[in-house]
Amino acid sequence: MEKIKKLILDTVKDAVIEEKQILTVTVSWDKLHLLAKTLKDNAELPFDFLVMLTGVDRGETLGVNYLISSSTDISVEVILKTDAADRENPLIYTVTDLYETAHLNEREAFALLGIRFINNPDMRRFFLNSDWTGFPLRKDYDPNPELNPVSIESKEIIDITPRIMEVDGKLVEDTANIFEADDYIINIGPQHPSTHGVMHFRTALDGEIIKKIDVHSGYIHRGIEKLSENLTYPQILHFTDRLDYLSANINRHGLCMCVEKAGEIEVPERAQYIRVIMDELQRISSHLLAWAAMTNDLGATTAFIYGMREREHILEIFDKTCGGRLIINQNVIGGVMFDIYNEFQQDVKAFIPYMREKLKEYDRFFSHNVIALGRMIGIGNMTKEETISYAVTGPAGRASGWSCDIRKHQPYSIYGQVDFKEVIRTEGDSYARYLNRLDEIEESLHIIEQLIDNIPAGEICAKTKAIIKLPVGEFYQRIETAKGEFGVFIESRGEKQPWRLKFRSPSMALVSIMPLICKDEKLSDFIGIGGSMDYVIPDIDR
Amino acid sequence: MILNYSQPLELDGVSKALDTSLSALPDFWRILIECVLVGVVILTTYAVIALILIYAERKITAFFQARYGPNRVGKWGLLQSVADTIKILLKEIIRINNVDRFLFFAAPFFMVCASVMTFGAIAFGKGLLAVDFNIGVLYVTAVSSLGIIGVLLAGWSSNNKYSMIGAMRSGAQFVSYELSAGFALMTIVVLTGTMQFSEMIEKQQYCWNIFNGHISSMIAFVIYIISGHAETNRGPFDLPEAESELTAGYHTEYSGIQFGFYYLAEYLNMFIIAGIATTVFLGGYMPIQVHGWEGFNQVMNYIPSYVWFFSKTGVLIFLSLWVRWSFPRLRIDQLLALEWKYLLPINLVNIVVMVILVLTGLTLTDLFPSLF
Amino acid sequence: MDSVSKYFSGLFTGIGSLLKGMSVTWKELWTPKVTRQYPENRETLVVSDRFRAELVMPHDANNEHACTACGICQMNCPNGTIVVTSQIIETEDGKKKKILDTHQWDLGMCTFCNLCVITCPSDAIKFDNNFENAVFTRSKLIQKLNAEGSKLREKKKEEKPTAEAKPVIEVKAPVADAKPVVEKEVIAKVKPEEPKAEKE
Amino acid sequence: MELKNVKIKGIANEDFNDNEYLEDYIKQIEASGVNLVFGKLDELINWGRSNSLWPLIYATSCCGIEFMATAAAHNDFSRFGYEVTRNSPRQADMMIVCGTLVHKMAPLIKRVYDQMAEPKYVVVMGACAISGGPFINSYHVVPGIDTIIPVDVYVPGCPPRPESLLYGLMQLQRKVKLEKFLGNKQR
Repeated sequence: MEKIKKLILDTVKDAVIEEKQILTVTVSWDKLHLLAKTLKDNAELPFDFLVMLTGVDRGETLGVNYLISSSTDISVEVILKTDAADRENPLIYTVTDLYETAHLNEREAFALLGIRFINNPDMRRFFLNSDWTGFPLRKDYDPNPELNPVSIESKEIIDITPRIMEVDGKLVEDTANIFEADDYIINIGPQHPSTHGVMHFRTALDGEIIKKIDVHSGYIHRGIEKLSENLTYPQILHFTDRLDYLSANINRHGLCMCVEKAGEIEVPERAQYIRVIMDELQRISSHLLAWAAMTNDLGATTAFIYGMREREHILEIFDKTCGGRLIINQNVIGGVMFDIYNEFQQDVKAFIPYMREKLKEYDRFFSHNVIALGRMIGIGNMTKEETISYAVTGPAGRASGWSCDIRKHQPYSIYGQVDFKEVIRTEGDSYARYLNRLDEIEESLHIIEQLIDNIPAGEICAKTKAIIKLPVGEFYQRIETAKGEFGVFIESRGEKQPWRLKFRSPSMALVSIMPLICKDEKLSDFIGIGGSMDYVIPDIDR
Repeated sequence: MILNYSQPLELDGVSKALDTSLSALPDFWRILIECVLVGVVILTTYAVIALILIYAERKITAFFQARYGPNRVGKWGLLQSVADTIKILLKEIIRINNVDRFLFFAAPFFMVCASVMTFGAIAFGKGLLAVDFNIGVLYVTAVSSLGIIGVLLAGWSSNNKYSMIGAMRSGAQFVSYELSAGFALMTIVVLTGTMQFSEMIEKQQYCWNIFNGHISSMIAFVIYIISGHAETNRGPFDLPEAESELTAGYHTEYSGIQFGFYYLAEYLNMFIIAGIATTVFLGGYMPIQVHGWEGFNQVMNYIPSYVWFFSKTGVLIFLSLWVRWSFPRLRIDQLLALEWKYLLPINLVNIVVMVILVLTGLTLTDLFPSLF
Repeated sequence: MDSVSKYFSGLFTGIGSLLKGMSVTWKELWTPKVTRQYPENRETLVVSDRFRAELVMPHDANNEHACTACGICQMNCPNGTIVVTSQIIETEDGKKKKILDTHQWDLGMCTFCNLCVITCPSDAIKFDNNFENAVFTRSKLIQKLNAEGSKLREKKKEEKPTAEAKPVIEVKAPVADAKPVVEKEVIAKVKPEEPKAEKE
Repeated sequence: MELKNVKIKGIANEDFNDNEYLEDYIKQIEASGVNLVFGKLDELINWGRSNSLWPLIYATSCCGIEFMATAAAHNDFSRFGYEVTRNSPRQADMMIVCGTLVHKMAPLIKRVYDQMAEPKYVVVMGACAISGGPFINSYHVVPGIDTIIPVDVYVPGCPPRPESLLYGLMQLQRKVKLEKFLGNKQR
């Protein structure tokens, strides 16, 4: 860490370094790019993984926080903070040339906070329509619905992007075309059976071959981050279930941990065990659904039904434990809401061998099917470098040989005490991602097996203060969901509501790499690759 | 040498009776009335078979997928497809702007006409054959390929990009697989030396073609089944309407009864492929007969010929459903590779092998004449 | 020659894998079906007790409920699903007392996060597992939970009622008074079901 | 047509919610007069229609997954004849809206609804679709599908469990069974 500090100070002399929970560096807006580049290019510990890019309205200024980490050791974290000089016309240099994942994140910051990024080649608003009035996440946003009425008139999609480029030291605003004039464009989505939600891919085709994909999002943008700013911490919890609803419990675990870390709340051990078991069950159910959805995308409806059938057993356990099937409201700050029911252990133990049996069946049914292999092997290749640059984590990232399991690198809860393998493959194609998921189900079963008989007695929820108020500061928490790394960022100003809450969604990275890996593949493969990436759209749009 | 004892359940008497009762009329009227009657019967059977098939598919699919399938409409859900029919008949047909209206409306009819025309040529039972061309095989091959025009027109005239892609896929698929299907049938023509369905069936009384030509026939049979399904756009070859990719493919823009036509034709084509395969390879409506076992043969003969036909066809249809609900969909290049890389070369070799078998007298009937 | 053998081995392994897949579906064809036949099984259908499908306010035989109209549930609700209206009446001994007028809950908006139930200081409301709630009119989903003519159950003397009157007036700082009770509630609620769970 | 003649296997009429609406509905329909022959024919047509409601899934978020669970083996809505899910709105009879509707999506749901062929029905599933649910206060969420398109059945829950959706679909069947195709134009 000392070396890094020295490196930072050597690069930018007036950088302000604070030793907080995470090393925080504040620099002026014109130096940020330089600092990021230096950190990324340093040979010893390259900071080449942009975990989170958060636009923040700091009151007087608008700023951006970058949480960066290293692909070689993702437990190392540094936060870069910068503020735009002018609140009326906030400008910050882009980091898209360093981190590909910044593309969509910067567009999001533009849509929600109005921060424009110099040299970003595409500065359209990401979630909102281009005619949206105001920037919702600014504190002075006017929520009057008359400014932005619901329109039922279809709007034409204009494939022209504004941008702001630096040419010879001067800033020039211009526009660029997304597609060429004679491209044959089809819209995949927003209402399409295989986009796993409401994603909109504008796809330029050459026959069956995909030439270019342009991602549109925001068809399920619900403004969760803005809503959270007016709610207390226990109330915010219920939103996390509805982000990536397939990893509902894990997301909620993440937010709870962030609040617990900030508020220094000790979680009883029993609760920890219950949380982890539920998380792993949730992971299995999510992977099962991913498997099912992928097979369905490839046209094997029967396999889809089988996957859903096995998943139903987990849902039943959830239902009995916490009274919800999909959205289970189990974690609360300080522990869990419901204790396990009497036959919980029995049910889970019955499920484990059943699931193992079914995994074998899946193997025979689909994993070696010659048609399926032809549609997965060598399709949608990602190299490790691309994976890191696009910040693709989770089973998809690990399919490209990148060891990025937070449970291994930054063990939280009781993951440090259990034995499990991080499933890594190096092929980087659809098939590797597909197999990774099945193997992770096996690993999750293994984790549950170790814990299920050892749940300690005791409280299930810590006593918390009357009102949960977090101390002033910025808090980060990363957690491994079924889709990849989920991050929570809370900026607290000592209130019972957060000043700014941001979720890092794993799916956003998964979608952002789609245009790259689908290029020159066939239209059918686009669907298959989408299935193998397993993104959940409400997670992206928030 | 057709069976010579009385079979009360056979329906061939009906057609003979019809012939005799109409013989007094002038030719023109006789033919007209016969045509109309036969037409009505065929259309009715067509619809009924489609309904049964739709129900059967939904039920069998459900059982493959660990569930029950329709069981609330009528006993065991038997009336499910009737309800669907009533609904679809009365559903609004949407007039869509910016389509080539004439072609848009004509396309479903092409589809249905093609399948009815093929359907008419199938021998359902002894005497239950509308027209017995002496070039039956050729006729079937020719007519069944008309259906593709319906698909292509639908895709082209819909003014919808998904439909267009679906139609183009369908075109490529059809052109490729028609070749294999044709060759597979030709292999059997080489074996039997006739193109007439009735004659072909009679020749299979004791030894079905699939056994007669042994290796070669079996290969031809498998190839015919595969390419037949590819032609009818059924899974795993359902690329033209690939639900997860193209929403509904070439018929995306069709609603109401127009869509119903496509829906019907899909099932009927499945039946037709199974029917032709039965006729050509599995002895058509011929019962199972063993040379010399007179008692056994007699018992088998009491089962009417159409029952034989439909049960053989049913087995093939079940096979097709089984395949459909087991496999993922192929991609267009896999599909074409399967045809051009595997099926066609195998087929070409196969037809030569068959010629050799026939010429050198290595077919089963030639080898063991006493048995057959 | 290599390519030829590859061609054939590819062909045969391919066919083999397909047959394997078909064997799985064939097996499934004969295995017992897992379908739960709702609504035919309505009599025998078991829905987990903890399943949250609708909010109810239990009334006893005297048509009495436990709601003191404190409004804590209303304030804890993240999206304003609950509206508690109350009125101040004067009791016989001259004291002013707040009683529940209507406890209105919007089923069509509820997210079933359970915050109202776990924060309720007097255990007046709970979630029920009756899931048959679909209707044709939106307004039918807005339900009044307290029965017609019901009144507050009189408490025994020693049970000091928690400070429940304040929050309604002070809408700004709602959860403050509710929280101490919350913790007890959570633990108390789940305790009864817990004992058998950890035997070792 | 009287309400007591509308039968759904498995659930008695009086066990259903919101029968008042159907009573009103019948009165409304009968105001235009009943023809005996047409009445019988209508019953047949409605029987067909109510048992063959092919859904178009407008799944935007969580509820979509519960819908899939309804379609899967454990709940299997094919028993009702609903499994022919059509992805093309032209061929569907009812739209099941599962999930939040936001500003950007509003024109699209309207368009998809317009693309459907008559008779068409809308079932909304879950709190988000009914009223905006958890996100009702958001700047980008439409407070209920019924502000955009007419809705036939509301299935509350967050998300509703599969049985709950099946119950809602049976409610819709009941409504369909009361309609008049030949007698008068309802929709």
